[in-house]
Parts: sequence; structure tokens; C-alpha cells
Amino acid sequence: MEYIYAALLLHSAEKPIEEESVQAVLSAAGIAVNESRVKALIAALDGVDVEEAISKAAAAPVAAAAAAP
Amino acid sequence: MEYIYAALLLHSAEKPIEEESVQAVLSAAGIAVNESRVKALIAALDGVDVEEAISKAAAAPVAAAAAAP
Amino acid sequence: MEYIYAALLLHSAEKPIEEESVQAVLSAAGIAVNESRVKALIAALDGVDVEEAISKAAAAPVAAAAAAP
Amino acid sequence: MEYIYAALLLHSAEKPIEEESVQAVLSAAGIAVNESRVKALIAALDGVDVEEAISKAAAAPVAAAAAAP
Amino acid sequence: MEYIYAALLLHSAEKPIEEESVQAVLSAAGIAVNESRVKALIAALDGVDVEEAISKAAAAPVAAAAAAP
Amino acid sequence: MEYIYAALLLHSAEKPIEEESVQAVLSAAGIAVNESRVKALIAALDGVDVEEAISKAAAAPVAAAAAAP
Amino acid sequence: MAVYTRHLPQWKRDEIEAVKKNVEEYGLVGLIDTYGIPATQFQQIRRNLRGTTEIKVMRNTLIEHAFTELGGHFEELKEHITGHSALIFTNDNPFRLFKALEQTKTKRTAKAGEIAPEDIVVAKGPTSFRPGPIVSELQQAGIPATIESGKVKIRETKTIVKAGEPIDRKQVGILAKLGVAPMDVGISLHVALYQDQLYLPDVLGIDETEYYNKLVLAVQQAFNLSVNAAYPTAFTIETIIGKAVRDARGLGIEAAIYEKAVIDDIISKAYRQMNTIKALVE
Repeated sequence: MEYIYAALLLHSAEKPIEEESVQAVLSAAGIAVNESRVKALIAALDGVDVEEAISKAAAAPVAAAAAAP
Repeated sequence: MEYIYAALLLHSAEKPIEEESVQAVLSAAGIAVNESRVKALIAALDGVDVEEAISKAAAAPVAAAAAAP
Repeated sequence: MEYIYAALLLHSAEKPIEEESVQAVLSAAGIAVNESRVKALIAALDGVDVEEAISKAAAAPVAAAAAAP
Repeated sequence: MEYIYAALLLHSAEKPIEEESVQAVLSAAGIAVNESRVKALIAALDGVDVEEAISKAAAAPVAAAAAAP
Repeated sequence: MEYIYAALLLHSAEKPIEEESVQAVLSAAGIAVNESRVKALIAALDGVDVEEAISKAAAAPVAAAAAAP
Repeated sequence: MEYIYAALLLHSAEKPIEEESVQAVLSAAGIAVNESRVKALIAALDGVDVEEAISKAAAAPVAAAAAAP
Repeated sequence: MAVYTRHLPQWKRDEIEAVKKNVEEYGLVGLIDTYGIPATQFQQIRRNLRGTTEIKVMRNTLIEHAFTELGGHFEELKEHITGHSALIFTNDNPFRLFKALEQTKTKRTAKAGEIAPEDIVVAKGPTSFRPGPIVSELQQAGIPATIESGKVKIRETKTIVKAGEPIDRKQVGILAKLGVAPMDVGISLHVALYQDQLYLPDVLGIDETEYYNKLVLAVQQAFNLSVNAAYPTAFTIETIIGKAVRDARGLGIEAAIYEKAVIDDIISKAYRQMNTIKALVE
């Protein structure tokens, strides 16, 4: 999941999701980066409309809004 | 959302979510970090069981709301 | 809604919702306060458990829950 | 939530949501203002169309529990 | 709710919703008119498109619609 | 709808819905009263549970169609 | 007029005087039609209405006489006299009287040539008929029928006669066999004179459902107005608070304002987004 959070982080900061940037983020979090997973992620994201996917997810509200104000 | 992605990235890598670590991750993504938001994030997360919040989302019995806007 | 937000602000700060306090908050926001509206608000809140109304709203994102993922 | 209520109060009175105004409102409510939370609020709202954000959140129902964990 | 009904009555008869007219209607119904509530009503409706406000669903349903009138 | 609003006004003020009272309210609103519509209203409401209609409406505050005459 | 009526025999004179007396006593004078009402039912209705309402059966010519003598608006009532008219008196308003009379109505089977008072519908489903000529009788009346488990079954719900159309002999026969009783039996109010105004059935028929729906609509409108204009009343304050809270939470989550009250939801949102992407890339 870290890899995806890294991608989302870059996306929401409007940075390109690239090998170097993903690696940099993960490393900064103290994570030992697996290069081939990064490559796989980049490849898989190619052609994916992250914005659209995100807004779809956001549309599903959690019923358990248990948190008190 | 960058800040929360950073926090969750750290969480899923089992790293502590602290001012420095969040800042490091955000900086690595090339983001100009707003210190106050990091502090606010840390403060808001204080006492929050991230794992529990996540599992709530995972269980999310998606509320299919009927209401019109 | 300004008047309502003022009341909720006071409530969440655990301050009593009274004519003077509501007026003070609104004035501080640079709003020309309509005394009658303040009075109407206070009157309407009489006997209302604000905490309960809040938690009801927070807990009820809306209606029927559908399938779980 | 006080900080968010303060922001909405200002917004619904069509006043700019700025550090000073938020602080003034919170102080008037007798709240000891945390400067960094105010800054974080302003930063979070930077570039955000409050009206749109609210209605987007309100409209948020929708079913689509698309992604399973 | 009497005050609201008085406003709606005037509105649907295409009469201006003003202090005097609201008071006249309420008095005719044998209601001891509370001046400040009338003023609050007028102030609240100021700038409001009544036609739009009556047809727009009032947020989501609060479970406790049981509240007494 | 004026006649209906007049009836609800009286009802919510806990006044009996009678020919004279309905007429008085409508006249006070500057409406030229149609006597036979008032009679029809009274007769119709005779068999209608106003309280039930109110709680039904309150339970599901949906978008209301614009006023029909 | 006086000259014309002077020669009436005493019993007729008495009848007319009784009408005049009732006119003074009651606020409403109406004409009803008693056609086709069995005597026992008529007596029953009369009994049920007793106390508030009086029905006076008399010859049409006498009713006309009485109206002539009363003059004014009563003259206008004359044209509403039918073959089986009777007078009705009450202190209720005409809408209430109309409703009261409607409630006394019962149903009977139709006779050939009668006009359908409403759409006559035959519902689909099994009947008690055994297979036989009945099937073609049904078909001829426009009712699709079939045989199922040794019984005649109506295949689909059909409107046999539309409201206002005459019912023909074949239809009458079938409807009778099916036990459909489309005709109203009871007193219909043809006209009422009340407070110097004539009321005819087209205005007197009140749709209570419509009034109920309008009440609901009016309350919803009032509710919406109160909430949308943030004019708080005891009835709506909780909803208004709810709206404000939800708006605040919504803004908090949408704008990622890291406050305790919404941080859980923000985490959830981020997690759900991550999952959505994960599903796409893995």
C-alpha cells in the first residue's frame, strides 16, 4: 500500500508519478524500496485516470461516522 | 490530502507518524511543506487509532444515500 | 446560517449559547447583528439538546445502507 | 470543530476567511486560539471553493462500493 | 412554524412579506404576535428566493422529525 | 395553496380551523376570499388527520414541488 | 303567484307550508334523486341522517310550487328537479352534506344501457367458473380468458367500460356473473342552496387525498423554507443544526482540514482512494 500512497501523494501535489519521485518519497519514509515494484506500479498506472478513480472512491461515504465532534 | 497520504504511507510502513517524518516524506515529493498543517495533522491524529479508522473504512457498509442534494 | 454557526462554535467551545455571546461572535466576524434573529435563535434552541442534534447529524450520513464491499 | 465553524461563519457572512478574522471570531467566543491550527485551516482552505466543497460533500452519497479491499 | 406559514401564505398570494403584513395575518389567526420573531423572519428571508427555498430539500432528514411543532 | 397555508397556520397556533378563522386569516393577507373554497377546505379537512400529514412531511423533507394554486 | 296557488287543495297547501317552515329552520335546501334506491335502504339512510338532516319526499309539481312561492334563488332550483326528486334540509354546509350522502352509497350490478359511473375494470386472476361457453362469453366482452387447472382464468386486467360510456347487454351479463357491481346506489345531491349560493356536484366532490397531499406539500415547503433561510423554529432547529454540522464536516473532509472531529473520515477517504487505485494497478 505504501507504493500507492506514494503515488497518491505525488498526484495530489500535482507532481508526475515517476520512478525517481516514487522512490524518493518511499525512501524518505525510511522504506527499503523494491525497484521492480516501483516499475510495476508506474506501468500499471499508465493510462489510469487517477483523478477519476479517486473521486469515485470519495463518493462512497462511510456509514460509520461514529466520530464525535 | 498530501499530508494524510504521507501519514498513511508512514503508518503502512510501520513508521511513527511524527512531524519530522511527515515533513521528510512531503519534501521528498517536492512539496513545500506547511508546518502548521503538519502540526495540525499530528495533533488531530493524537490518540487516534489509525488502524481502527482504516478498518472502519474497509468494513464500510457504504451508505447508499437517497437524499437529493 | 451565520447565526447557527455562531451557536455551534460556542457549543463546541463549551460556552453557553446566549444572546451576548452569539452577538459577540457575530460582531467579531464583522457582521451587523440583527438582534431579533439572535433572539429567535435562542428561543428556538430552548429545550434543544444541541449535543444530541449534532451527534445525530454526524452519525446519519443519510439513509439506507446498501451492500458491503 | 470550532475552527471549521468559524470558517463557515465567515463564509456564510461573505467575509474573507483569513487568519485575523478567524482569530477574532474564535477569541470572541472565548476560545484560546491556537495560531498554528488557524494557519493550518487557512492553508487547507487555500484555493478551495467552500460552496462547492460543501455541496460536493453533501452530494457524496452514491453507492458504488467499487473497490473491495 | 406559524410565522413561516404566514410568510408562505403571503408569498403564494404574491403579497410582499413585510412586518405589517405578517403581523396582520398572525393577529387575524388570533395569535399573540412576537414582534422580534416577525423581525427575525423578515431578516432571515431578506435576499432569499422564497420559491427556490421552499422547493429545495432541506438537507437530509434528521431522524428526530418527531420533534413537536 | 393559500387556503392550505391558512389552515396550517391556524393548526400550528392550536386554533380551530373554521370558516371564520380561515376567512379572517386570508383577508388579513389581502386575499379576496372565495367562500365556497373555504367551505370546501373545512369539509375536506374534516376527514384529514392534519397532525399525521405534518409528521409525514417532517419525516421525509424532500424537494417539494413549487406551489400549485 | 298567490292566485295560482290559492286553488290548491288543503293537503298540498300544508305540504308547501311545511317546506317553507323547513326553509326557515335550516340553512341549506337541496334536491336529491332517489331513483333506484330500494325502500329499505332509503329508510336506513334517512334514519342515519336523522338529527342533522331531514329528507322530504314529495311530488315534483309540489316542489316546483314551493320554489315558485319562495321565489328568488329558489327559482333557480327548479331546473334541477328530475323525475325522482326529493328535498333535503340541513344546517351543515353543502360539502359536508355531499360527503355524508356519498358515504351512504352502496354498489349494485348494472342494467343494460346504464352509464358507467367510473371505469369498470376486471382484474386478472382465477375465477370459479368451470370451462364452458363462459370462455367465449368473456372473450366477446373483451376479457381474455384461458383455462387453468380446470377453471377459467382471466389472463389480464382489462377496462371493460370507460366512465361515462353505456354498458351493453353482453357486458351486463358478464359483469353480473363475475360479481362486479359498478353502479352506485344511494342518494345523490343534485344541487344545494346555501347562503344564497347554488352548489352543484362538480364543486362539491372533494378529493380528500388531494387535500392531504397538499397539506404534506405545504409542510414540506415550510420546513424547507425554515431550514434553507435558517429561520429557526422549534420544529426545524434540529434539522438546521444537522445541516450546519454536516456542512462543516463535509468541508472538513473535502478540504482535508485536520481536525479531530473529521480526521477519521479523512483517513477513511484516503484509505478508500488507495484501495480504489490498488484495485486498478494490481
